Amino acid sequence: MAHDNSYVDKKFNVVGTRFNRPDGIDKVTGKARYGADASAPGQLVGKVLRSPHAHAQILKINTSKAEKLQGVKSIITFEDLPDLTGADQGMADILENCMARGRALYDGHAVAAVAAVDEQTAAKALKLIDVKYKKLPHVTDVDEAMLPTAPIIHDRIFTRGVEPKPTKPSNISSRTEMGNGDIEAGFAEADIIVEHSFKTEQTHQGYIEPHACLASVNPDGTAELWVTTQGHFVFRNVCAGLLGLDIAKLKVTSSEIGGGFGGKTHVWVEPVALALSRKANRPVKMVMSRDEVFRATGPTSSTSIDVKLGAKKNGRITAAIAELRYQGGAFPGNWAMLGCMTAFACYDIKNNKSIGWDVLVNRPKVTAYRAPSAPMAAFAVESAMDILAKELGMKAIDVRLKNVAREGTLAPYGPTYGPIGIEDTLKAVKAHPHMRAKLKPNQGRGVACGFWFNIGGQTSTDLNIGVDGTVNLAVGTVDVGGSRSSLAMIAAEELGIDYEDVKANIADTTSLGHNDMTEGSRGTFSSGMATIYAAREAIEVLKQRAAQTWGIPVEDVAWEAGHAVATGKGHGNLPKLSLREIAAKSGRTGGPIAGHNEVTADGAGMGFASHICDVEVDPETGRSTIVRYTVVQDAGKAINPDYVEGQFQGGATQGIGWALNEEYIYGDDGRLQNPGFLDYRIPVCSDLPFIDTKILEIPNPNHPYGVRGVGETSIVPPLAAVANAIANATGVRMGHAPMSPPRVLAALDALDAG
Amino acid sequence: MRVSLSSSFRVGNDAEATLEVQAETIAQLMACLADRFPNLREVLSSDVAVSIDGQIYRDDWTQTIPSGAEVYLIPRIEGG
Amino acid sequence: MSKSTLVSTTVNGDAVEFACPADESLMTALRDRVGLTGVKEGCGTGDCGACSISLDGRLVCSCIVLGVEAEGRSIETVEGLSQNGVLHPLQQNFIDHAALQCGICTPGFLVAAKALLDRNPNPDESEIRYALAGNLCRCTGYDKIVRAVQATAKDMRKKGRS
Amino acid sequence: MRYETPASAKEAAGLLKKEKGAAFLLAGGTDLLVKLKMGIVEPDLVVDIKRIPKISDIQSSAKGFTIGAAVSGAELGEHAGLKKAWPGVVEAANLIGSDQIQGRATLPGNLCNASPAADSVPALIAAGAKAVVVGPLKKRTVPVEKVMIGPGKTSLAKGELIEAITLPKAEPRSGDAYLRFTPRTEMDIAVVGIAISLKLERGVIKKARVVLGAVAPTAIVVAAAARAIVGSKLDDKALDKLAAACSAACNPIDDKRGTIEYRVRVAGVLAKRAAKIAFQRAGGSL
Repeated sequence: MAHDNSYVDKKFNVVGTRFNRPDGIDKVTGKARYGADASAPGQLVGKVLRSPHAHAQILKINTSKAEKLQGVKSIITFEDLPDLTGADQGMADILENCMARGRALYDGHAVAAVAAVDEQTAAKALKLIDVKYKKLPHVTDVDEAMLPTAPIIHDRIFTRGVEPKPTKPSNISSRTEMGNGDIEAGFAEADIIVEHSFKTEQTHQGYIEPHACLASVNPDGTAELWVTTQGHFVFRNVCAGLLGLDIAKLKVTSSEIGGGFGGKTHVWVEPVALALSRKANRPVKMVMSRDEVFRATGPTSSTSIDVKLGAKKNGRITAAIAELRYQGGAFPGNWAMLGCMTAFACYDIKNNKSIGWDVLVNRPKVTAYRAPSAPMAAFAVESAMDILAKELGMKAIDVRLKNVAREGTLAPYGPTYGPIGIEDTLKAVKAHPHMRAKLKPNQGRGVACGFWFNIGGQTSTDLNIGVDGTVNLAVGTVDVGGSRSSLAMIAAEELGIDYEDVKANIADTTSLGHNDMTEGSRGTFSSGMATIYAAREAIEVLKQRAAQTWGIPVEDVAWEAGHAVATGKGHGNLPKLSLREIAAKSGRTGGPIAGHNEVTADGAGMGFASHICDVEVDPETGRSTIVRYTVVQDAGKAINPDYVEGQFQGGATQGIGWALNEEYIYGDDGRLQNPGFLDYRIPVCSDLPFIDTKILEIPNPNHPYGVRGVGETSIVPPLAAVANAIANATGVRMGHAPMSPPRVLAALDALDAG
Repeated sequence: MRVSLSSSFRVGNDAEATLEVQAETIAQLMACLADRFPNLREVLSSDVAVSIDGQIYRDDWTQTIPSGAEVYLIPRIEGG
Repeated sequence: MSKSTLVSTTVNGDAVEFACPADESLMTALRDRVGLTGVKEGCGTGDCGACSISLDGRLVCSCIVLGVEAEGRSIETVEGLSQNGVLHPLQQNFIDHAALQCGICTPGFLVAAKALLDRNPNPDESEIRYALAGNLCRCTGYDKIVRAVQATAKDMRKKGRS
Repeated sequence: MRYETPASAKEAAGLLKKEKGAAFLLAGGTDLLVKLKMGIVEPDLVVDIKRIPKISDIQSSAKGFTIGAAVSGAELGEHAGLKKAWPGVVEAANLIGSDQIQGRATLPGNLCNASPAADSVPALIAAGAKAVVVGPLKKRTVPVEKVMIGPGKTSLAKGELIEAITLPKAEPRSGDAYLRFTPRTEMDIAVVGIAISLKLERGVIKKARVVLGAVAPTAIVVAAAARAIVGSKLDDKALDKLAAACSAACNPIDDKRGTIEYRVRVAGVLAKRAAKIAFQRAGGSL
């Protein structure tokens, strides 16, 4: 059945109100089961041996001593994971990242793995594995990795996107260029030109639940995997591909997920656990330690970015150019490209250009982190906007409003924008009482904007109505932020029943069609769309059953507020039938009543936000304290405002952490110095004020309710909002994030000296 | 119909910024481009999205392209 | 296999015995041997608070307590918070105020917040924030968590007066 | 790994002395269990002292306080008398980790872990605290500053353990304070720590002790810094001299927690702030 995804303005009964989440009770009582909370009869414990070197050739792996240890049931190296990926280099990279093949490419790269009867035995066995390494030169800094003298990480990589085609391998995997207009002409027109260079350090998604799974493979090739993931269907396909299993025979169940933020879109120990289980023919449970999580999973790119803006005296920007260098770890990515696409997305700049360099270094394989690549580009561009405003003698918010992108603006990545909300967020910021609140000594206020595309993707949803009229909603997008509540609300809205009568569940991979990851802020957007369509199909069935009961044509039945109503002439005296009444008789009217939908939910609405940040800087120590923070963002339509606010607040806080103290610190030896929550400093409760939020609703024309994704955009503005606030508090422009106390104090000293 | 290529796709393919193509769906558009630019085939199979009148389509290649629509070939994005 | 020691404890009011190797953490013993998987592991080094429990009335991270240390001691975990089928006011307020998203940190926050309210029924915002600083949350920005604790303190004071 | 719960400090000392393998003492365990988890230590024997009678008590007498080796930070914070007499010591101990860590962490543990950044150590030294050390054969008392001799190293012999920490009676018109710098407000390790203890006579500083942490291999007593403020009413000139003396005494390293320049600079800044607090606690007016 074809469905129309167009937005229809209507009054809602359930959507837009606040309901408690269906998983709440399990989560507050400790009953909710996460990745590490499952067990199976005869289960073994799996552990990974990791490289202590940043870059090394693996000369020999001797497992014979470990094999002899009592209680050790299987040991694997890359030889137990033969390359079945064919021509798919992306899959080959995933395989090599899961288990080193001849070379260790970063500190923490998996080299071998053990499954044993218990934790202690597995740990002992790891120590008995003898690996002979030959250390190789390494590079961990993005700018250094681009130098012609840098050690080459992969001989097979030649820079894509440059002419003539390179003849020598390089750590630069690709060059991207994007933009509109004539950049030289634009700068020639400018009265004022500002330029600045920026650096951002590598950060980790920092989910509190480490990666964990329970794998069981049978000799006949059937297998089960219980795992904490943002997308169990994608994990199924990837694991099946890497291990040579049949997709239909690998059942993957998504556990409750203890945070992901992009970091659980990628497999790490899961293929290893399956391989260990296959070799031992016993279930294998693997739980990563925090140290492993930091050293070997997740992080986002560190970057180096140059921005140049040219403007007329009246504040109109005539030209903008950015050069963005992003490292993707030891494997190629397209992170700089995403930076290019987002850098100037908030503005209508006739002549703009972004040049991106994707670079390899000896660090863990970069994985998406909430609006991947956008925060760094926004840090650079939004800082430059404030520098420009200062030069122009204009208010920073007015320069933004003067150049803001609107419906009809050409996006820097090409197409013309439909209805978008950036101007509304800026106007809301300008009118917000926060902007007029008085600042105390050493305090400053900064504003910054952010953009993220949001995406849709493949989605499949089942809606089954029980004989008592309650409804099971089976969805395949993992609930990472409260989407079960939102989706149940949507089903209740469509069916015209109470929220309490709908129970949303995340189905396993054998119970539903394929679903893409919960990533790109797509969960509520795309499963919401599929839920609407599934509910509408169920309503068609309900109407048919009512028509049959009444003995009238189905065309004469309407669905109103949870009831079938006879509308045709001459049916006036038929009493309406409730969903419950129809469901109760379903066994005798044609069987179970259900609605299904499989959809590729494209057309996600872009998300824009503007943030206000007040910071107080201790001029003697350089420490910055966030004293007030406000998020204004366009949600399209907030299904459950509680969880929309939660996304705004959480994203802003991650951005604040990045802005102030979070960073990967590598030693000269190329080893990560701070792989723990003590020295990788994510914000703690006492570091923060309340985070105020304002939800704007500019409907997405391509969703029946107008929903846009809301999960990611809120991490984009904070780095620059904090930097701009620090600049206004102290007069120093921080070009290096995080803006940790030593960096701020050094900048203050330089200002005094200058 | 006319399709515009993001500059990343033009390097090494001697492609104009905007091309005239005979296509009514995204799938047909992709087939045309693959024929015309063999170097782009690998990219087209997995690394692109199509923007039709400002809306980004990453996956649904059955999507029809209205006549007169603004069509852009852009890099495929992913999220976190 | 390591040699195990038998440990007799009281867990959430019930007498519980478990056997664990001497070098096993109380967190692991509670999760794997007693079956209380509401005690969460986020770091294993006392830096995130997800495994918070009350040990003889003291708030501690169970990951940095040995299982064998619990001999003769009284343990309370998140599983013991609700009584007679009724949620503790903190639990109810965490749900009502949307103070949880992924929920992995929630058990630790609840145990820590209860420890705070037990000793200080009327904490100000700053006292709440510092008392919960040992519990990391990556989803919420702490905003709704602090509000849920404030609301609970208010509810419990009201109830205490009536 | 064996786990023992001796009934006396002497018995504990005997167990530690006798053990041929790696033997560790367990009180709060907040450092030991982390090292165990990270695989940094592989103990053959762990001696838990918490079952020793009175080891978890704080005793006050005319001479001062005796704090048992298993007394936790939280218990120190709840002891009104101790808090009144030595607020700097208590605030330093209470800065170690979260409330959860406070439920376990002990003063001798902080001392014997022998981290240059230990928060309670500078405050104990400034207060003139002593460690009661028990060995298999004899008992001795040593000033706290003599216990740690380098990162991860103490002067305790094999088989020796600290049974208690003693603090003298606080003199009238005296005050102490501890401040540290950390990037976060909580859950962090000192980048710089400073403890100052002083005594006033007619509003003028008569005696002072200034101790820096995290800026050298061990906590350091900075005599020049004390001299800078003795005889003053903590005027700006004295404060500047204090800051300069503290910065000059630093011998830090560059590491993931801070740079040399930063530590040197902030040591002076914190010295002024801590001095003012201690001065006011002693009844001085600024």
